[in-house]
Amino acid sequence: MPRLSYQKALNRALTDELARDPDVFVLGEDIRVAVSNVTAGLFDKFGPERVLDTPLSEQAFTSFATGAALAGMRPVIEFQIPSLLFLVFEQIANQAHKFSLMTGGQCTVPVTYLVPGSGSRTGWAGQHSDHPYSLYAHVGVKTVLPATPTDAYGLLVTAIRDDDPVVVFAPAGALAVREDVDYADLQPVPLGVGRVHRAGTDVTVVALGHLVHDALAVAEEMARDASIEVFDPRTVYPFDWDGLIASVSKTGRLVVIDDSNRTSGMAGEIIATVAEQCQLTAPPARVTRPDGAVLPFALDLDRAVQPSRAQLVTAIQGVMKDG
Amino acid sequence: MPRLSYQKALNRALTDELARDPDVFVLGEDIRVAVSNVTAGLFDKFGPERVLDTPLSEQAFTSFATGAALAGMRPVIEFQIPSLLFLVFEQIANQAHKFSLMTGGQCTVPVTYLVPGSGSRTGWAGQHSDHPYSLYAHVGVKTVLPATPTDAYGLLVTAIRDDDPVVVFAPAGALAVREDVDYADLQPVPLGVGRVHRAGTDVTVVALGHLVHDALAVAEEMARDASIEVFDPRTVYPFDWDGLIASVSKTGRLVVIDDSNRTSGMAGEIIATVAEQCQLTAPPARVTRPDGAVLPFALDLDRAVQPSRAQLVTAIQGVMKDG
Amino acid sequence: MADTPADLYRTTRLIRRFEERAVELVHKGVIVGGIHPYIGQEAIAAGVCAALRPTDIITSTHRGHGHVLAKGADPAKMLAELAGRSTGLNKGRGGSMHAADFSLGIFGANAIVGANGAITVGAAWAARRKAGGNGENTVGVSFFGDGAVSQGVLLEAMNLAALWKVPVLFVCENNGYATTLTVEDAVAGTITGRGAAFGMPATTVDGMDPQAVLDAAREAVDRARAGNGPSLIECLTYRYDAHHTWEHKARVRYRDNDEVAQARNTDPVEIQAARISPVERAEIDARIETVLDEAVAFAVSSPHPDPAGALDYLYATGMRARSGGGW
Amino acid sequence: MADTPADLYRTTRLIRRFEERAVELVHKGVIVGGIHPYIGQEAIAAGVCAALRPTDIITSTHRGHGHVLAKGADPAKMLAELAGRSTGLNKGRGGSMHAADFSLGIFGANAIVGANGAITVGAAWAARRKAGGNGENTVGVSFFGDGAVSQGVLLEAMNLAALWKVPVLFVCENNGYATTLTVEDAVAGTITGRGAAFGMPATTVDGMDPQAVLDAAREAVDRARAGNGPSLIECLTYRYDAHHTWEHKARVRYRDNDEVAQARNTDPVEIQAARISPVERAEIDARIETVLDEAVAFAVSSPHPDPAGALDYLYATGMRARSGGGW
Ligand SMILES: Cc1ncc(C[n+]2csc(CCOP(=O)(O)OP(=O)(O)O)c2C)c(N)n1
Ligand SMILES: Cc1ncc(C[n+]2csc(CCOP(=O)(O)OP(=O)(O)O)c2C)c(N)n1
Ligand SMILES: [Mg+2]
Ligand SMILES: [Mg+2]
Repeated sequence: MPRLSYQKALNRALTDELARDPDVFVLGEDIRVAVSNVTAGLFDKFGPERVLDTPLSEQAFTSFATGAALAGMRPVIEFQIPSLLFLVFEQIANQAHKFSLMTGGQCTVPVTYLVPGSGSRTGWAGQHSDHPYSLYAHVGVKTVLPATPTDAYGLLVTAIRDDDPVVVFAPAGALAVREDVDYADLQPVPLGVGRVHRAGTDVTVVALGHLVHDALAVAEEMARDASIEVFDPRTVYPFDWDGLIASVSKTGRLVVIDDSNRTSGMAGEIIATVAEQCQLTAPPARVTRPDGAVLPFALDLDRAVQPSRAQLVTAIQGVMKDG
Repeated sequence: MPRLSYQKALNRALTDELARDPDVFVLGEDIRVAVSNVTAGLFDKFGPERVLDTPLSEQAFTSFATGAALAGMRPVIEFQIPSLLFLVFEQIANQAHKFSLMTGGQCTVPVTYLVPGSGSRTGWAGQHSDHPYSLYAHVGVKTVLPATPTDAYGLLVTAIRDDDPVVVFAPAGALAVREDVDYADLQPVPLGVGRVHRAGTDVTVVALGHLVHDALAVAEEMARDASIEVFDPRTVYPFDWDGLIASVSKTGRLVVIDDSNRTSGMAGEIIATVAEQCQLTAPPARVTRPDGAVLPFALDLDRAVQPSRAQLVTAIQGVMKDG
Repeated sequence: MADTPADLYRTTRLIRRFEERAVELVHKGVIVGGIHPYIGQEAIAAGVCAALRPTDIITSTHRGHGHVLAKGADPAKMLAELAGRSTGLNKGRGGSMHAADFSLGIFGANAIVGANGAITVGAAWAARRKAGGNGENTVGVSFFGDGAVSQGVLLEAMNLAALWKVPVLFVCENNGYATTLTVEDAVAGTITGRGAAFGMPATTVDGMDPQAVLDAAREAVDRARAGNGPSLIECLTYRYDAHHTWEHKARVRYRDNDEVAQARNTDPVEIQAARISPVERAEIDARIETVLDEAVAFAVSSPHPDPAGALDYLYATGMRARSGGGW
Repeated sequence: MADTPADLYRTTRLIRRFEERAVELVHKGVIVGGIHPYIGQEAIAAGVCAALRPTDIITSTHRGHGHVLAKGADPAKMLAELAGRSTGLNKGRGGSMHAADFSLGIFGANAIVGANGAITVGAAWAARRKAGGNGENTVGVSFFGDGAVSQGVLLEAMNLAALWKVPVLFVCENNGYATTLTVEDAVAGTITGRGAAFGMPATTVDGMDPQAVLDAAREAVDRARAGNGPSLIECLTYRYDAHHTWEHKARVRYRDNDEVAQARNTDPVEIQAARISPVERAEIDARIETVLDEAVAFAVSSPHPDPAGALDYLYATGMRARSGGGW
């Protein structure tokens, strides 16, 4: 079976959707020469009308995509760095997201915002290491965070076909992941359906994005001490609350690992919703970035600010101890 | 004793700080004629050098303030509508907030961002009714949400004197509040220190911003059925966790009412932190805006999307029933 | 396109009277939240839209009633929208600042200054693609005020449009003020210079004269349709009434009454009226009153939307959001 | 200001050699995350900063080493910063894209294209106020690339500066590419036209000639100091090396080798070298090698910051954030 890399999965999803639907087009910075690799080959295959290199006008080309979507197309925007999702917050949260309701359902805005390499990349420092998926979940823009190549393929395809704006974060920490897959098995993955990567009975570990792989490693490591279920929501908004509640109802314990800042991040939301709906046998715990995190440049400091396996182990031991 | 209105309190805080510190200056749209009333009289008193009317360039004048702060001044920016805090998200979250750490502490960015009339105002519809304080708390920008005139005065003064960027949301729903105060008693209020507006023993209701007044009304209404403690954090970041834990440890029950969207809003954070640290006698509950809320124009619809007293009553009854 | 002198007069007059009626309804409390009256600037919407086809696309601003009506929106549904009724253009969900009718190429008013420019560029670009690169040769028009030329995203949009030769008109309604800020205190250089910076033709016209606006718009529209890219038209105009109806209660001092009185002497409605016969004018006026009487009756008698549907249309896919209620 | 031919040569050469050393340290893995080499563009930083006083303020970009060095930063502390050491300018917290030395008026490189313009305008405006309206007559300089002129916030900043007559130089380093995008595919109209749109003087100079840049900068600086407001200077230049050192591994094809070879024939270092004696050149070169040898030695022998202090300086007030650990 061929090895599918995460990046190749994104590339394949774009290729398939461009081929399938003439209304799909891709725009972004340096995508013709494919600096990020994700758009490799698209320009040669689909030409200048469907693969657009843009000037450094993120706000304008994000709303350009909104306008194109209102006129019936399905733009996919590649953003070169995650903090650009701060820069275009107005254009997505206040414009693209609001058109449907404000017009009484007269229009749709099927735009996909793709961020290949979200979160910390080695040594890119304070303004290039953000992971703002919780922000988009909070404002209610559909937000996707695939952990594996097959999910990256399936969720990007679904995002492009969805009639609402969808942000797809492809974590830098997952881009190197490879998977043995039969290309014929690649399928769209619905939004809002989580995935249990590993079944367990003692504690549910909810892991987001690239941290799913850390959670699986830790679960393996700790297998003798605890039976750990690793739950990957795959999309942070909409969120698979039923899937999560089912897992926690079984295990009675909850730990969340999330690459967001602590205050009002997804981990907090997950704990809050569970606290509202389930009786846990031990207080829940979360491993996140610190409050207000800014990633320092020096590598040791950068790493110290990100959620770690060691912290996850400690958190799991903590919830296992109780109750 | 004179009646102090919320707006007058903000006006007085600006006047006092402009008079006290020559490095303080105010900029924003239509502030010279004081369209929002908050800056009334400042132009006549302090002149064109310290009260600047800006063109409609929110991003540039927000970073202009950052630059002025880096050069030693203390700018206060008035924003005319809450969604402008989306538009300048990059300038605050990715620039002003990050300078201190990224430069290894070489500089400070003492800018105050004042939003008089945050949240829904009557009939301003989808793009003018946002309440994005949870977003700023999430990225770790100090965020203030005063409920009363005296707190509005005290927290704005503190924000201006603080060496970090601080966002001050003055909820539209609180602007009409008046209070009997002796002006001599007006004092700075520290960030991160909550306030118990009403003591109680059965349930802690955490209310944010203008909703404090709804919570107090409901507490009064329900006084016969339950002894309700109303806790107002006053600043959502930093948050007075000790004060909250103390209250919840006493009551054992928690309800939060918050004008943010549900997913990853402050209410979720409050419930999550309490769930991690306290054993509650009943599952907590929250009253918020719905997920992804966009406020529809028609008044009944607008109101239906905002947290209501009726919902709060139901939530309180719910947590009282349990445990 | 309806572009005879009588057509121009009809549109100009319709907008004027619509706005006067709307202001009344604000004062009566029928329209909640107030409006930004377009009174005085009617010539621009009338002149520009007279140069357009039904398939062309426009986007508008917080002061958008004139554009929406000039592009053909039903005054009754428009008024119902302002009154927040379920029969409104947006089913009561948008209100004054978001009125839209996609069936007429009205891609919506927008409450964020300068935000509509890039949306228009994308829509016009896409309409071409959808039509297979030629077809209808759709043109897009972005209306905005003098305040908007200081918004970065609008300037970015002008560059994109010029760079990609997108068929768009950037129509700047320079009424001398952004709320209370004068153009002089807002704009360094010139407004047309911003168009020139991006290599697009930029002209200034008398925005009080419907015919003058039409002539300028037609030239720019022809240019765009022919595939020669965008243009900027600065229309010099004046806002007779308040920035927003809240001014009617809370008077703010930023321009003196003489200035306003002076400006009112140049009235687009009268300028265009002089180009048709008194008889024709009388007929048109009468017809408009009937239309507006019916529109008001329709609006006030229309039902308010059901709060149970407050979140309808939040997601185009019909996805339902979690409610905010605790239990 | 040090602005003799020898001074210009020294700065140009220092930047060139610093960058060559830095690239080596990237390949050696001493500098993690790579850099955006300034090689080929040295004349601009050298020329502009030679027109400045120590109290003047500059802000820079992702390609910022040249500006920071030209304004007087210690090469050793700079290199230590690139290597993420606690002895670095930013104590290892900033790295290549955020190097700053506020004691020298270096308000920092910035990793967001176009973001530094408005910051510079505010800083220069405030420096004037702080000095009581005259005093030092501080001038601010914002360096940015051709890609940045498509960023709305930078255009907004130009308007503010011109409107308020803020003493600022907008220095555009037009090296023909924004990463892989050519200026032709990015900029409609002209770069200088953007300055003209806001009514500020805008000139284009040979950005490969330190003296030509200095002359243009001096004129603009004098103008700004005299209270006559901002100017835009477009410097035509070329980037010899990769956009970023990742290109050294992952070659991307967007310009052919001939073009690069051709451009390398015009070398700012050689242009300026021709203006001093061979003897003087030899002395300067030797001195620079010593300085850089010491800088490298200092950097590599400096300690790595303690992870326990990862969140130091997060808040200027010393407020501690909640940690991310679960327990
Ligand atoms: C980006 C943004 N900034 C501020 C506002 C608040 N606001 C609404 S209208 C307006 C003035 C707009 O002036 P102009 O563009 O000249 O249009 P006019 O009102 O004169 O028609 C302002 C400041 C807004 N809606 N959007
Ligand atoms: C706003 C923004 N968009 C995109 C990027 C990613 N990026 C970093 S440098 C660069 C190219 C900048 O080109 P230019 O301004 O010409 O400077 P040069 O690299 O040529 O020196 C891009 C696209 C960024 N850092 N910031
Ligand atoms: Mg105006
Ligand atoms: Mg360049």
